[in-house]
Amino acid sequence: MREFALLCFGIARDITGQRMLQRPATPGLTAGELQQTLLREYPDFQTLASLKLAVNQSYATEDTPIAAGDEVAIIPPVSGG
Amino acid sequence: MREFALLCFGIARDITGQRMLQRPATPGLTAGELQQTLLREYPDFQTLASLKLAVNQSYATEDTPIAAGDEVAIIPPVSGG
Amino acid sequence: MNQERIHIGRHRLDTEGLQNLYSQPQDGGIVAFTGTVRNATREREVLHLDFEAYEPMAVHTLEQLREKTMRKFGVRDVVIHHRLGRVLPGHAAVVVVVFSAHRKEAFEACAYVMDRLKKEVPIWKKEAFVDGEVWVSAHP
Amino acid sequence: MNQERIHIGRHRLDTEGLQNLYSQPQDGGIVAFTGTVRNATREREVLHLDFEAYEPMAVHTLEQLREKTMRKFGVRDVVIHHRLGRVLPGHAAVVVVVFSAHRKEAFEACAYVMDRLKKEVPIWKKEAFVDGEVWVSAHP
Repeated sequence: MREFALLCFGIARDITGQRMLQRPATPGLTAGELQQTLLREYPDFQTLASLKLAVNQSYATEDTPIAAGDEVAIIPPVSGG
Repeated sequence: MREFALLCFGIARDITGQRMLQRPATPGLTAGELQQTLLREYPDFQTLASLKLAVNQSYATEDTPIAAGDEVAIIPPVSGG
Repeated sequence: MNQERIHIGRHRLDTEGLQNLYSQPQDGGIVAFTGTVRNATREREVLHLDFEAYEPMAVHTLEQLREKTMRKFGVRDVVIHHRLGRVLPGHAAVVVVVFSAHRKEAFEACAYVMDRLKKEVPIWKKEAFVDGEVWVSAHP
Repeated sequence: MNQERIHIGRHRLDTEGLQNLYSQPQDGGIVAFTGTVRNATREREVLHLDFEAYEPMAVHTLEQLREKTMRKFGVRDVVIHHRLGRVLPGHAAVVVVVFSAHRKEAFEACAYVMDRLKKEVPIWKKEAFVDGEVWVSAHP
């Protein structure tokens, strides 16, 4: 099965222990489903003030599809400035 | 009779033709009365967007008394900045 | 650069110098307003501005405005420098710098200083065009 | 100083340099926000901040924010520079400069950029104290 890259920034990198994960691109996968999976696999994500995903460098909604070769990123609460 | 100094700034200097006038400090003179006198003597003041007086470097009200030796200033519309 | 917190004078203004001089490590945000002379007013070319002030009263009024602003918005420090004399287009006529722990108050305080300065402080400017001069805001 | 209008990187920030580089004679007001690292958070001493970004997305998000701000407030130009890596207390982490014919819009636009930047742009900071480190805002 083909894969997509999952980038981990800020506290997400501490929680997963990785800068980048390769994950299987299951057919019909959406950002909403991936988010639910991550919350189950890494319960520490449930303690964050918010959790978003970006797909190909844009914020995703629940329905945003994820396909093989996509660049997906875990966006914990941002704190620039 | 003793006098007070009347400073003229900005367009007030153009209207009176002077940087400073010496005016008689008539007994009981107020800023309101001086303002009326100036509007009569120099009708061009009536064309301004506003006209204020300062007595001893503070904005005056109608009732502010003016005495001999005071420093009075004509304050046409300010436009700093 | 003049190093007073309130200053009116003929020297060129230096926003960055004031920021560096007065910033403190407890500040989180610095908002600096630089008012520059525009090269046109209602599409008429401006050659230069001439500023004059009732200097002692203007300094006094600015000092009161500075203190009121610090109290009203809870900002740590406020610096206000205004230029006098001839100022050419593109050059700064006024600089207001506000130092604060928090940015919202810094923005509000800086905007407030400019609003009040333009209404209260005895400073006047005359705009010079190719075909004449005008005391700004004098007439309705 | 990096001369792009939108930049994220490790070099020191230069508010004045950006102001001078991008100001135009038709501007009447320049509002510059400089966000500096405070030496304390809730009375705990801060040793330094470490900034990281999802760089391509952060640049892209800032470019969109710049364009939206210029449209929304009618300001002439907006410059946003953000530092990455380690930044010590007293040093600037972010600079936003807004150039405009009129000051009210410049203040509003500059405050708007900072509000949106703090909510939307994928940049993160970790605060280092004597006894540990914290990702800022991560937890409720």
